[in-house]
Amino acid sequence: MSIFIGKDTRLVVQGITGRDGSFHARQMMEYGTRVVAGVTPGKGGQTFEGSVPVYDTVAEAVAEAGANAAVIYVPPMGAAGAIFEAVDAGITMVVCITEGVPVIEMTRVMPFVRDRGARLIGPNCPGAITPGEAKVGIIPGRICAPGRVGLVSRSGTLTYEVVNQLTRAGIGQSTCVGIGGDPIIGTNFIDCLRAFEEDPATDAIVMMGEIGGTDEQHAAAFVRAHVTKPVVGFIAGQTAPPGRRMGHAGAIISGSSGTAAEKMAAFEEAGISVMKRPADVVPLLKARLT
Amino acid sequence: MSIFIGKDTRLVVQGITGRDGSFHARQMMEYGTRVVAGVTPGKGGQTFEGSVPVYDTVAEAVAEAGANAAVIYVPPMGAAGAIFEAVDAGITMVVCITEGVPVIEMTRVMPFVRDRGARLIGPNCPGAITPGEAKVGIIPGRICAPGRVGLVSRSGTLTYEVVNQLTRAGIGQSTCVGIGGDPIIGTNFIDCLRAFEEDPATDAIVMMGEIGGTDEQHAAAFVRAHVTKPVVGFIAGQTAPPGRRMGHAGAIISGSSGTAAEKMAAFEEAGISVMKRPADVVPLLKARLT
Amino acid sequence: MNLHEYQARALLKAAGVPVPDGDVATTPAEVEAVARRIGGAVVVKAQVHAGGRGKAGGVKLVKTPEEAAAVAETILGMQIKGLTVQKVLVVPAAEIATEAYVGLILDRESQRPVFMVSPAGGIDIEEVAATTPDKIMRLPVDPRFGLLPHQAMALAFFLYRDIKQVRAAADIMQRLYRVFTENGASLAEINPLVTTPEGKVLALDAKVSIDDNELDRRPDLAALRDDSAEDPSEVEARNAGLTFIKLDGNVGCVVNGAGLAMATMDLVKYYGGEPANFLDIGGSSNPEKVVNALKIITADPSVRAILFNIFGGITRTDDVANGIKAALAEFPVQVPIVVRLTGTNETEAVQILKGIGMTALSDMDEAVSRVVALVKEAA
Amino acid sequence: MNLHEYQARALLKAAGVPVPDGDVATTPAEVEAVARRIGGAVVVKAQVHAGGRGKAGGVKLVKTPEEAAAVAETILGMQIKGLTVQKVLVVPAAEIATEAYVGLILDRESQRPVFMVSPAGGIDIEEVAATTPDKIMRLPVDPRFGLLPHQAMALAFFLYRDIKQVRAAADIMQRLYRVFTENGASLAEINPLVTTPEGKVLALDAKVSIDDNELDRRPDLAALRDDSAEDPSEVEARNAGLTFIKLDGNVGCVVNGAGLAMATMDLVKYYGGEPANFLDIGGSSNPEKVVNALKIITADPSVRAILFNIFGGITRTDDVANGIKAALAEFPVQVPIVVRLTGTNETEAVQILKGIGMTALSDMDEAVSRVVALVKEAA
Repeated sequence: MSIFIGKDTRLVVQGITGRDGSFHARQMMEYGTRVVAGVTPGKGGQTFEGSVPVYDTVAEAVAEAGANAAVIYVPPMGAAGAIFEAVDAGITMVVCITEGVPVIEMTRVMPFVRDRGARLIGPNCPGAITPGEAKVGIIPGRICAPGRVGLVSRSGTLTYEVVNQLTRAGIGQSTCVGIGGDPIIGTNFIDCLRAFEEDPATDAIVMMGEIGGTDEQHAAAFVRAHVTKPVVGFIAGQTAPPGRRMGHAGAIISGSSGTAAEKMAAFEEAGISVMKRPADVVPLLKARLT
Repeated sequence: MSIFIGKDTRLVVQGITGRDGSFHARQMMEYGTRVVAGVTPGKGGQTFEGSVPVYDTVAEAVAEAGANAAVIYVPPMGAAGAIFEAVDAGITMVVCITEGVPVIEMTRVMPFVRDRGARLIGPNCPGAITPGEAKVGIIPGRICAPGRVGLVSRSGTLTYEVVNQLTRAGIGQSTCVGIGGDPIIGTNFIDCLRAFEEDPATDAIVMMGEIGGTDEQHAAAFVRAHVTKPVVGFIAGQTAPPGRRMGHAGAIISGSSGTAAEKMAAFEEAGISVMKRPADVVPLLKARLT
Repeated sequence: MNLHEYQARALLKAAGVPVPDGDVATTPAEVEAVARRIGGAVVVKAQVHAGGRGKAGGVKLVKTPEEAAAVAETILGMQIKGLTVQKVLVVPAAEIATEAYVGLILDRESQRPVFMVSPAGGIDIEEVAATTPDKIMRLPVDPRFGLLPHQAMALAFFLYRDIKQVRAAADIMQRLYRVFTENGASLAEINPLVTTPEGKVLALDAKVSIDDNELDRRPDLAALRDDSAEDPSEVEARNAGLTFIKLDGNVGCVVNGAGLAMATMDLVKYYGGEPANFLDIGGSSNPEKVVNALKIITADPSVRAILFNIFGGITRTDDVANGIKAALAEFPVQVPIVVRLTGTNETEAVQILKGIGMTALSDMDEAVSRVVALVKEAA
Repeated sequence: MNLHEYQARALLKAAGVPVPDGDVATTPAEVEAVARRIGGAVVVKAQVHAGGRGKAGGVKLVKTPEEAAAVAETILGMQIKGLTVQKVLVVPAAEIATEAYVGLILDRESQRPVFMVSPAGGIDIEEVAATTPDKIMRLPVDPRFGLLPHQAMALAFFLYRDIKQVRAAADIMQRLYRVFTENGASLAEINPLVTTPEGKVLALDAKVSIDDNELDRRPDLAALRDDSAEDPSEVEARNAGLTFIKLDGNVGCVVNGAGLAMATMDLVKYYGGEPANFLDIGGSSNPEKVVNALKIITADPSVRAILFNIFGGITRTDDVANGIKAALAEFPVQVPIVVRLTGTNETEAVQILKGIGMTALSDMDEAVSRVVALVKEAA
């Protein structure tokens, strides 16, 4: 099942009757994801798209529909609460798509997630897709193809750009994970690298980083120490000015730290093939896979 | 070393320059306890009784004096903070003598103590003594004698009464532990019963309970299931009226629950010899030990 | 420390919990004025620290301000379970669609605040727990994270189906939790939490108990203590730094330590006597405390003899002996006193007592059996 | 969102952190009045979102109210790092015994609020960190327990030896932590935290940044935003729901998604061009947003060509094409536009653009190299 999600994923959609939730629930169902339940407080007892039961609480979705994964499309002010709810209900794989979650809330969410041994992807992320098996989130299914390259990225559309190039070049993906652009996120590069390294369905890894923080530097050190599979990497924001938040809450160069240059240097040192532009992904991967 | 404290105990006294702290620090030192440090913020650098270094923080007492146990004599409003400090500094055995700690504070202290794998005895307790080795707290050393009976109690002077009767009858103690009379305490009967059961230096156990809560009932069930050594028990408050707090914050019959009668019945059922009055301790113990 | 309903209501209201209009009053005229301001039918509720106020006639529904004044006349000054009603709360007579129970207690076992809610409200929750336990939902709150939004919703869904009422109740749970933690409560209860025919959710009656240990750092809460609602001897004892509880017997007890004090009462009973009180003079041994203890105990006309049971640890027994000496010099004690003391400075204590013609025993059983015998002789 | 010093000061003051007297003013007359009220020497400090105000001449010490008015005349309206000074803060000239640094940041790595304190205050903390790292104490706070009393004391002991100052500083740490968590800050800094010759501990200067995500639920904080302190085009973009950052180049960029927007800027540079801006139209694809984006970009006179790079996922590319069409109908665009789009409803989008005589490319590299070539041709 590659990593994190796959055929065994039994998904509950939190906020399934909302504008974004209902749209993407349909998209995920069309892609073949097993959407077993939805949750919207006060709409328990309804049915979504004629087949998916809607519950008032995630606990009911777990007890009655056997959900084992959750995806969150609720508004920013309810998103942290939705993560708490999913984890408290025993869900061990939670994907939070919502953008704009107050970061201070995430400092309280993360210890709870860790204490319970759950995994959170996001917030402010496009989710994950294991092509041909399941998608959880908003990554467009038609640009993906089943294959053996794992992809992890801090961004959304940039991921699509690269996945699209891979697919067009005939390079399929094992799993694509968008970890999100916020300063505090549930799953980071290292978590994904470790999973891809251990995943027998993955042969190589593409890592899409960006300015801000030091997650890529730590990831590079991890690659050097623990990853035997080839890794190709990119850093967005080479031309970003310091001190400005480049859209993503986490994409900001603080003082002289978190620049693209230092991250690319860390990649080089760790033996990661560095893409100068998105289009480099195919030739670099091919070079590393032969 | 019997249980919890003994020759290896290297004690730091929190609040050593206070009225109670200094008095009892001297008493403990006279008894032979290894008091290696004291803590009073702002008095770091001083020396207590000419030999014990005083520090500003427990962290310094651990780093510089090698303290591995702490006893707290600070006023009620600082006591919870003192427990946090001791545990955060890596102390794994903390005894809090202070009476009057707000109970809501204890709900926050306990998860911290547990997360760090530390043991807290108290608050609002007389502490513990392993006769002939060390005393941590305020139990008068001269009424104790080394021996092989373990004693655990929710009260202070009632403990002394019983220990005194044992000693006079020539029955020495392995360790005496006063777990305290508050509703939320760090170490309960079961913790002590388990330790005494595992302690090769203990042959029999005396358990002094009182009205309020269900700790004695759980302890009785534990005795039935896991304790092979003879246990003699007492419950104070047979004549206490319901709904009134009998001195100890925890000694209150709520509705019809927590009465002495139900606790004594639970003891009987578990095969614990029930004392009708403190003076019964000696004959009952003798009967069980032959 | 138990708060009166009107005080608990005020705490909830300040935290944003919807409560009905209403005011506290101490005279029939005030009651009439409040009833007039509210308009329509009102309920006049005795403010005493006792359950079963309704059955005792302390809660009355009336239609007019004049009637309110009339029932206030009977309720004010009434005795309920030995307590005199000094104040009444006047609230509008609410139309009620449903009644639920919401309680929050400091649970000893889980060491957490625990919610207990039930759609079967308005009645004794212990009874519900005993007869229909599935009508109660229990939810422990991890104080590290507080009451999480979905937990508040789960509690509310257990009470209501209408989503507006669910959200209103969840909001009330959050506010109740805040009242609980911010005031160091050991109990906070809304019983009943009602819905009106229009669908509003309201806290109709509230009960809050504050952890006594909290009062030292919260003078605002300590100020809520109503001495007039308690036994005067207990108030006097508290002000003297003593823990004292009046009982029905005739053997006055002065003991150091709560556990030993209970065991002493039990032993009095064991030997056929009846303890007149629980009294713990505490760990420190100020002679003044002993004097005050004797004053309070001798003020009880049912006391026939007094027993001291002191095990000296931190408490110095000579201090206690000096206290007895000082008390006897200050005022005459008409009943016999039996003293048992042992421990710290015992020899000095015995000398002091001998100086005033008293003997001290060192065995607890001997002392208790003697004091019981003295009471029986006196009868 | 960065707060001005005077706003940060007000937050700290409301939380009980001792700050010097003082007031904000916008005219020399107001400055003079504040200085007169304070009495004695005062410091007039420019309120702009830029470091190095002192070096730029934006902070002046004066002895009299008249002098204060005079320096205010020069500071108000002054440009510091491209920002116009609209307000000044007037505070008494404090006598300073020691200067320390106290900062609290939201640390990405530990995912916790982290304190950084140093007895070497008043200067750039990054410099201290680089040159004398042992002069900095770092302390992550577990948000489940908050800043524990002994942690606040440990931080304070790192700064001071005098126990009164230690306790005062520990109290300030607690209050700063509360300001931080209760306002969803990403940074809260007191630099310098000073001691006066009499031994008082005071927050002399403060800096607070609020997490932008917090503003939706906190209108009180959102109201602190000072549009006049920012580039007008960025303010306009924010009001239109766009994320826009002005840069120094000449290739205007309209992109969906922050990562792709950065990668697009980088690719412009890769092909030898210079991006004029970062612009993310976001996930939803309202044609109105596209119109606004074009308005803002074309208002920049240095823009020589405009590049659209749209990867349709949630964003429908036909919406974007319709936006371009609407914009061109509404106002003339004098510079060439290169459009790259692919993904959701691509066929419809291509048809719409064809209808207004435009062609759409599907390859990112092709589009970027073409727009750079167009700019070079125009030069």
